[in-house]
Amino acid sequence: MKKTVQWIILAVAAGILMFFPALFGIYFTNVFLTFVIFALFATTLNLLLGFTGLLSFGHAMFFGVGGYGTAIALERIEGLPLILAVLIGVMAAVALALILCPIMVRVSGTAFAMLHLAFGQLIYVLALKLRDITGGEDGIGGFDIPPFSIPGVVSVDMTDPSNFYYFGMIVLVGSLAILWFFTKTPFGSIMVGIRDNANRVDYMGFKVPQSKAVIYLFAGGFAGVAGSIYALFQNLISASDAFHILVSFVPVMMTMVGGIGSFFGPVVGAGIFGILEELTSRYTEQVELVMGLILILVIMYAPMGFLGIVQILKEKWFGKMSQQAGAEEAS
Amino acid sequence: MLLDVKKLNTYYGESHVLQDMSVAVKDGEIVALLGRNGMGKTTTLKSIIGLAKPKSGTVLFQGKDITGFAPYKVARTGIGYVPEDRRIFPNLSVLDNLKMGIKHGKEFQTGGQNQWTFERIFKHFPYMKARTNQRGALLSGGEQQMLAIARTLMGNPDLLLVDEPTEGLAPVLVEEVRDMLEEINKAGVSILLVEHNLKVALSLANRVYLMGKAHLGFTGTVEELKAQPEIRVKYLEV
Amino acid sequence: MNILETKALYHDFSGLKVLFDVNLEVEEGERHAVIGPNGAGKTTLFNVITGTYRPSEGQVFFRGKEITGFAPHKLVRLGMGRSFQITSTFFRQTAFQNIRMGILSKRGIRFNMFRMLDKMDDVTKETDEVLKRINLDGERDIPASALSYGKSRSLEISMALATDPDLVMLDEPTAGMSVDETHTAVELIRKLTEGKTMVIIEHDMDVVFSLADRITVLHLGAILATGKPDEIRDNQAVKDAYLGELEV
Amino acid sequence: MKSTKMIFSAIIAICCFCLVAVPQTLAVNDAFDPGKMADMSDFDPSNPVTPSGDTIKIAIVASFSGPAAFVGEIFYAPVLWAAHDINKRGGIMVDGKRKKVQVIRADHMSQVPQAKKITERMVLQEKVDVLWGTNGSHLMKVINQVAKKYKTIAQCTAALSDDLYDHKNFTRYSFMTSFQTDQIGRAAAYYYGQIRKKEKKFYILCQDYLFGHAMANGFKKGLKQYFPEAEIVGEDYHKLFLTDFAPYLTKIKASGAEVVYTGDWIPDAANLAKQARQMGMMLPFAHTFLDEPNFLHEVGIEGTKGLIQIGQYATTNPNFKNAGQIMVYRAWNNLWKNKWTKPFNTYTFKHGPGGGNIGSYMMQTYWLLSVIERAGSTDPEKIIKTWEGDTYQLLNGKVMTMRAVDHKAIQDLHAIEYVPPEEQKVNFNIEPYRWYDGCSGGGPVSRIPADKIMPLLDPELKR
Amino acid sequence: MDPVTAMYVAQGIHGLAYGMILFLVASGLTLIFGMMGILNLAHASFFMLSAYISYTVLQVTGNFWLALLIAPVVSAVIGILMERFLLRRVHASGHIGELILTVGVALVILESVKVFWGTENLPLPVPEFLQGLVSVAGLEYPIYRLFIIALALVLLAILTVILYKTRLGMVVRAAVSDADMVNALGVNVPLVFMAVFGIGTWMAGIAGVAIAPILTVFPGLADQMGMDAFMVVVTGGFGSLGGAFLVSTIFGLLSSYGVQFVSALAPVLMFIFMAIVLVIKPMGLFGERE
Repeated sequence: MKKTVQWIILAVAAGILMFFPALFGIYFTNVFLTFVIFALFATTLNLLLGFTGLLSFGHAMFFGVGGYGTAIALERIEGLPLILAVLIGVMAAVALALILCPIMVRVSGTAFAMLHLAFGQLIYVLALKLRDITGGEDGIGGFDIPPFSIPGVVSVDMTDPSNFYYFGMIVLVGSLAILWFFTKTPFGSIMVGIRDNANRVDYMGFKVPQSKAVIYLFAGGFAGVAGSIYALFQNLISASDAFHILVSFVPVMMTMVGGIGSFFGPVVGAGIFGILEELTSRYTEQVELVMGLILILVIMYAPMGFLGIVQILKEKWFGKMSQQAGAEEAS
Repeated sequence: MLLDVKKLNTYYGESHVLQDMSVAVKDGEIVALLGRNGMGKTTTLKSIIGLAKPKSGTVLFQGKDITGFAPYKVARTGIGYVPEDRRIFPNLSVLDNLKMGIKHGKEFQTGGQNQWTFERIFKHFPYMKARTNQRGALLSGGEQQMLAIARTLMGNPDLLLVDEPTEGLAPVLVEEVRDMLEEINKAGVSILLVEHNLKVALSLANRVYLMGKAHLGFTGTVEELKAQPEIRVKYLEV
Repeated sequence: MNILETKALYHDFSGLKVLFDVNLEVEEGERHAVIGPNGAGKTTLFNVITGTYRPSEGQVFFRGKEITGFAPHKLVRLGMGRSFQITSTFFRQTAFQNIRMGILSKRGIRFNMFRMLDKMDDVTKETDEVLKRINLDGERDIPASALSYGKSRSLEISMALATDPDLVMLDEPTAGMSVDETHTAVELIRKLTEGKTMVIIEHDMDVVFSLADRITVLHLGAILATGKPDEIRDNQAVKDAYLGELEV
Repeated sequence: MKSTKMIFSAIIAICCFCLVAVPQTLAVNDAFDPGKMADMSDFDPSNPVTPSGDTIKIAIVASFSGPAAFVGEIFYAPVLWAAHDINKRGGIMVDGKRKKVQVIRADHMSQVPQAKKITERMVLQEKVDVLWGTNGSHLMKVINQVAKKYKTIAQCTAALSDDLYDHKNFTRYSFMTSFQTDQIGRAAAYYYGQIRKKEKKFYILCQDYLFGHAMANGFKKGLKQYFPEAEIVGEDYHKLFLTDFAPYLTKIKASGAEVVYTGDWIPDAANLAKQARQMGMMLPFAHTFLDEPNFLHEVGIEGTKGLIQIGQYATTNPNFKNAGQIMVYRAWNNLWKNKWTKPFNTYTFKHGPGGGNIGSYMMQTYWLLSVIERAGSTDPEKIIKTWEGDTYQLLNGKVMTMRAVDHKAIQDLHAIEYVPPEEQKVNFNIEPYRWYDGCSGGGPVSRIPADKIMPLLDPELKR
Repeated sequence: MDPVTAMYVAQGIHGLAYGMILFLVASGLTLIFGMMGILNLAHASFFMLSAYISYTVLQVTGNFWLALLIAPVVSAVIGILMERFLLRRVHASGHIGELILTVGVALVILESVKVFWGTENLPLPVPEFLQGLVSVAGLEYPIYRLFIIALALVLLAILTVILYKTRLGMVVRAAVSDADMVNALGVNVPLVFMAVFGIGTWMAGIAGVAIAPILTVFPGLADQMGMDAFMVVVTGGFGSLGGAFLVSTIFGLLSSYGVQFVSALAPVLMFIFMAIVLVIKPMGLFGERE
């Protein structure tokens, strides 16, 4: 029974996603794609924050480097296929993670957060400073978006927003699926183990720093995916929307608002942020005031985030039932 | 009854650390709380002083209900707390550490026999006088322990909660700390003592509480405990 | 041949000497207890052997191979397992998940990111078997933090054994247990360590004398005596320094 | 009676001016006609009259929140004025229907993603006809991209980067009616080298980002061309916002510079000059954005004397050349003084159509509306056809031509020297004969002819 | 003094002046973190708020001293209210929660400032009696900047006296290392927290008033200063007042001598310095290991 309902909901959701551009028009399609980009970005942060217990204030680094990687590649290399451009962006983010991880796996807690802040800011000012490569404040924009093509089979024009929607969704949702799968593998359990009790993980025979490094590479790499798609989507990437400190804070806030404890918390958080922004900006120019108030209220009254509230309500409403069910099972 | 703790339940997160814990200390008594590691002895003290928040149960001090009070309020009613591993302030001088113990406000200045002054402290802890300007971090373990006790005494407590005062100390120092506690008690301060060292505990205490996991296992005088070796085996051994 | 050997082990914490010339020898297959009063340095000895600290001086050998300062995971892979005095489980995860970590390690499944853990039926099966063996099958899906004290101690011990080590180091496995619980735990330990070498820190003399083949007494960081239980019981130095404390 | 006379004299004045001032090559297609201006006494930017029904929609894409929120308001008032005026005249005949002009605030919060989002919302949901903007070239690039993608007209009124219309970024849907960085730099150089011929030692101090560097490069290029004997004694680029200029100023002092050329905008420009005066350095600045009245008043008459501004909406002295111009100016200023409330009653909005940036934004908007009127349609293709190569005469007689090939406006610029109030009457030739009381303001004005400072044309741009 | 020497000396004083402003903001930040473990991302908002309030006070009274007195106090009161009614209530939900809360407060303050004062740049004059230059041995230097240095040093002295000579200071120092123990000794620690929060925001407020005549008051004021002060605290080590002072001075000097000698790199120098320090000492120069 329950399974069937689940399948129906899933099928309806998939249907909506499938025909989103036709159903809601280009504008909301773009809004939705933005949401999915940030959902992936926040999820990669939660891989560090929620799953491994590492708070980062510089996650924008990977997002931005992913975006710049793709943008620079497309600007400089003529005839570069789309997939390769995305891959270059991701590789750039992974490379950055590789460079940083020898330092980062040594630390945790405040030091981890602060080192990321420092490097995030350093890269931000460098992006502004190295004008010849990054285009400075203006960033890199207006590069040609190559069509998605498999030679001899198909070539899809990516400048068309609804075509790009499908491409973006496949990559982003695919990435989310990979990350979700990742958390369900044996390695995922090591990750959670490190969060709860890194010392014991060591004593169970797993290499903690190396595992952290792998998680770090994943988090960085997939943030790079989000950044790369973002750059393609906007056809522009600039220092302030790639590396600004707020870009690092946004996924943290999304994760907190959505719920730190579960895989889909950041996705929900990104959704809440998206909806709020969309709604408030139509009625007031004080969007940030509303955002600020909401952050305060969430932390004061729902510190476990939206999914935390859902969990509590669930227990409140269905608690008795499940307890009874549990009792029956036990007897 | 000076201190009367009834059916205290304390949780750390989800783990139920104290289950229906009850302890009482009469005026002038030394009561020892014994038991193995992880039994909730420290938590009992923390729940009394207010550093841990009990979920249920009551703490009565001099007949007044102080359950769930903030630590500083508990301290101001006249309870002093000497924590495990001393927790002296490493960046403060010895003198400042002592000053930290002083409670300000008129009601704490008076109080007859329990009035502790620097002179009196230095009389009891003579070598501290030579080191008043030394930073706390530079003291040895034994000195830190003495300082931690002295610091708490500066607040003129009627009751002293002392957690593992002899842990990690050389035998000579263990003796010294033991004697010190005895002396303090003679000066009119009641003591609730958590102690690993059975010898020290039994030589000091009037009465003994033995803690099993999170609950009380045995209550009685030292003589009663000595008369029941099987209990000793069960709850303590070593 | 000695499975574990320490040679002239010294350790100190910022000047405070905790271990003093410790030469411990553990034979293959024996059950070796380390006893001593609080602060004798027992846990520190464990920590130095199992790689939490690198000793200030001295060497540690495992099956003749020097392992001084090896990281814990390396030792586990060599065949050493360890439990902790203060319960150190993955407290937010279920009993099942806790044990499963050990099974994964035992099977060498470490960096696998290509298969869903829930789909690894053999791992699930083996984990459930272990849970049954340690009487935790009823608490399979309860978070470790919500287990009763006795059960969480069982879990603690079982996690060390789940990696199937040749040498198990148990730090006060029965700490804080009631008599009944202790009894069950001893049986459990006996059952689980069948055919393995075990080093155990223990305060409960009943446990020590019922489990141990040999006993080492540590006092003030140094080895006071090593020998068969009877020898230790009759050793005057041990009596004076340690057991004597009980003579109230 | 009186108004007829005024209109009459205005027409004569305009005719005369056309004959005298406009180069023969530029035949004016249309001009702002003050004679037709409606009664604006009910205009209040705080309480705009929003026309209903089928309208011509103009989105002001600008920052209405975020650190540069005030800039949005500076755009809003003059655009709304133009719209209000046209609406009271009955609107514009397009596609066979008389339509009124609706102005929509589109807040890009100075952020690229938001700019993209809001612009798309304007195009896709509000279905605006024109995207009017904006402060910041990186944001204008976003607007142009959207304009290109959804085939909507965009007007670049306040972003100054030349590369917005180079071969990479050019889109035929976007028109640049503002002046440009390179032009400004060369204009300043031309002024110092060919007109003023006094100071020779220059120090360049600009913001450390693309715009700042572009401003500096334009000036350096101009010096090479028009003032080869000039000497650049120093060149520095500072970070944006909240800069402590003292270290730079100390360097400048030691360099022996006679003029500091800066591309800074507010608040950096104001802080730069202010801190210089605080440090006792009275040397002149050559700039385009140092005209913010609050700052000018704060620094006072002495401190602001000798500033040289390259202005985009000015004319040779005297400033008020015809009655119509005066009428429009008075209409604005009376409202400003008597009717408007915060934030539109501040110094910033004082002189409105009298000159300066607010006047420029207003005139750029009139040009746009004139183009739409003459195109007779809001169809982008028809607007493009009309606008390319179009010439339009502003209220003060200045003529702008839209270069067909790259959509950049060709126009004269003016170098304005700031002088104390009592000397301002050469420029401000009507009551009260001065721009401001508490600070220096426009005095002698020099025209920098359009052909000396033609906008850069990217040779790679092939159309 | 020959002009070149004068220039170098002047650069040194510039660096010091900016460093002192940084220190005034950073000291509160580091104290609050040291004692309460709270990373107050709204700290610079109080700096900005105070600058705005001082603008209004100046408008109304025309008295600079009054502005210097009132504005920081008002900011401090708001800071205290924030501590008492917001931060204290979320203490249980951990440091990340507190952090996000302070972000929320920063946003609210920013937007409120815009509502009350608008978004225009507001100029504040240098008070008349502090205008002009002093001339010593061929070096001309603006009095107001010297005043800033003096003001900061006086505050540093007051802070030092409070910290090392008063009971409050002793309590604060003790609470930095072990707040719970201080509490258990009978000191009303929540009250002390409130006081520290107040003093911290008050100092940031003073910096806001002091810098307003040099920089224009505008809503972006908090961002830049917040980031700089934050970097100071990170580099100096969380909770270390000495570290904050040293690093503020270093940052100030780096920025002025950086402009003098390696102008192109000047804006990046601070970041590079911070990155190097943190790679070597992840907890900052004087930070203690967690």
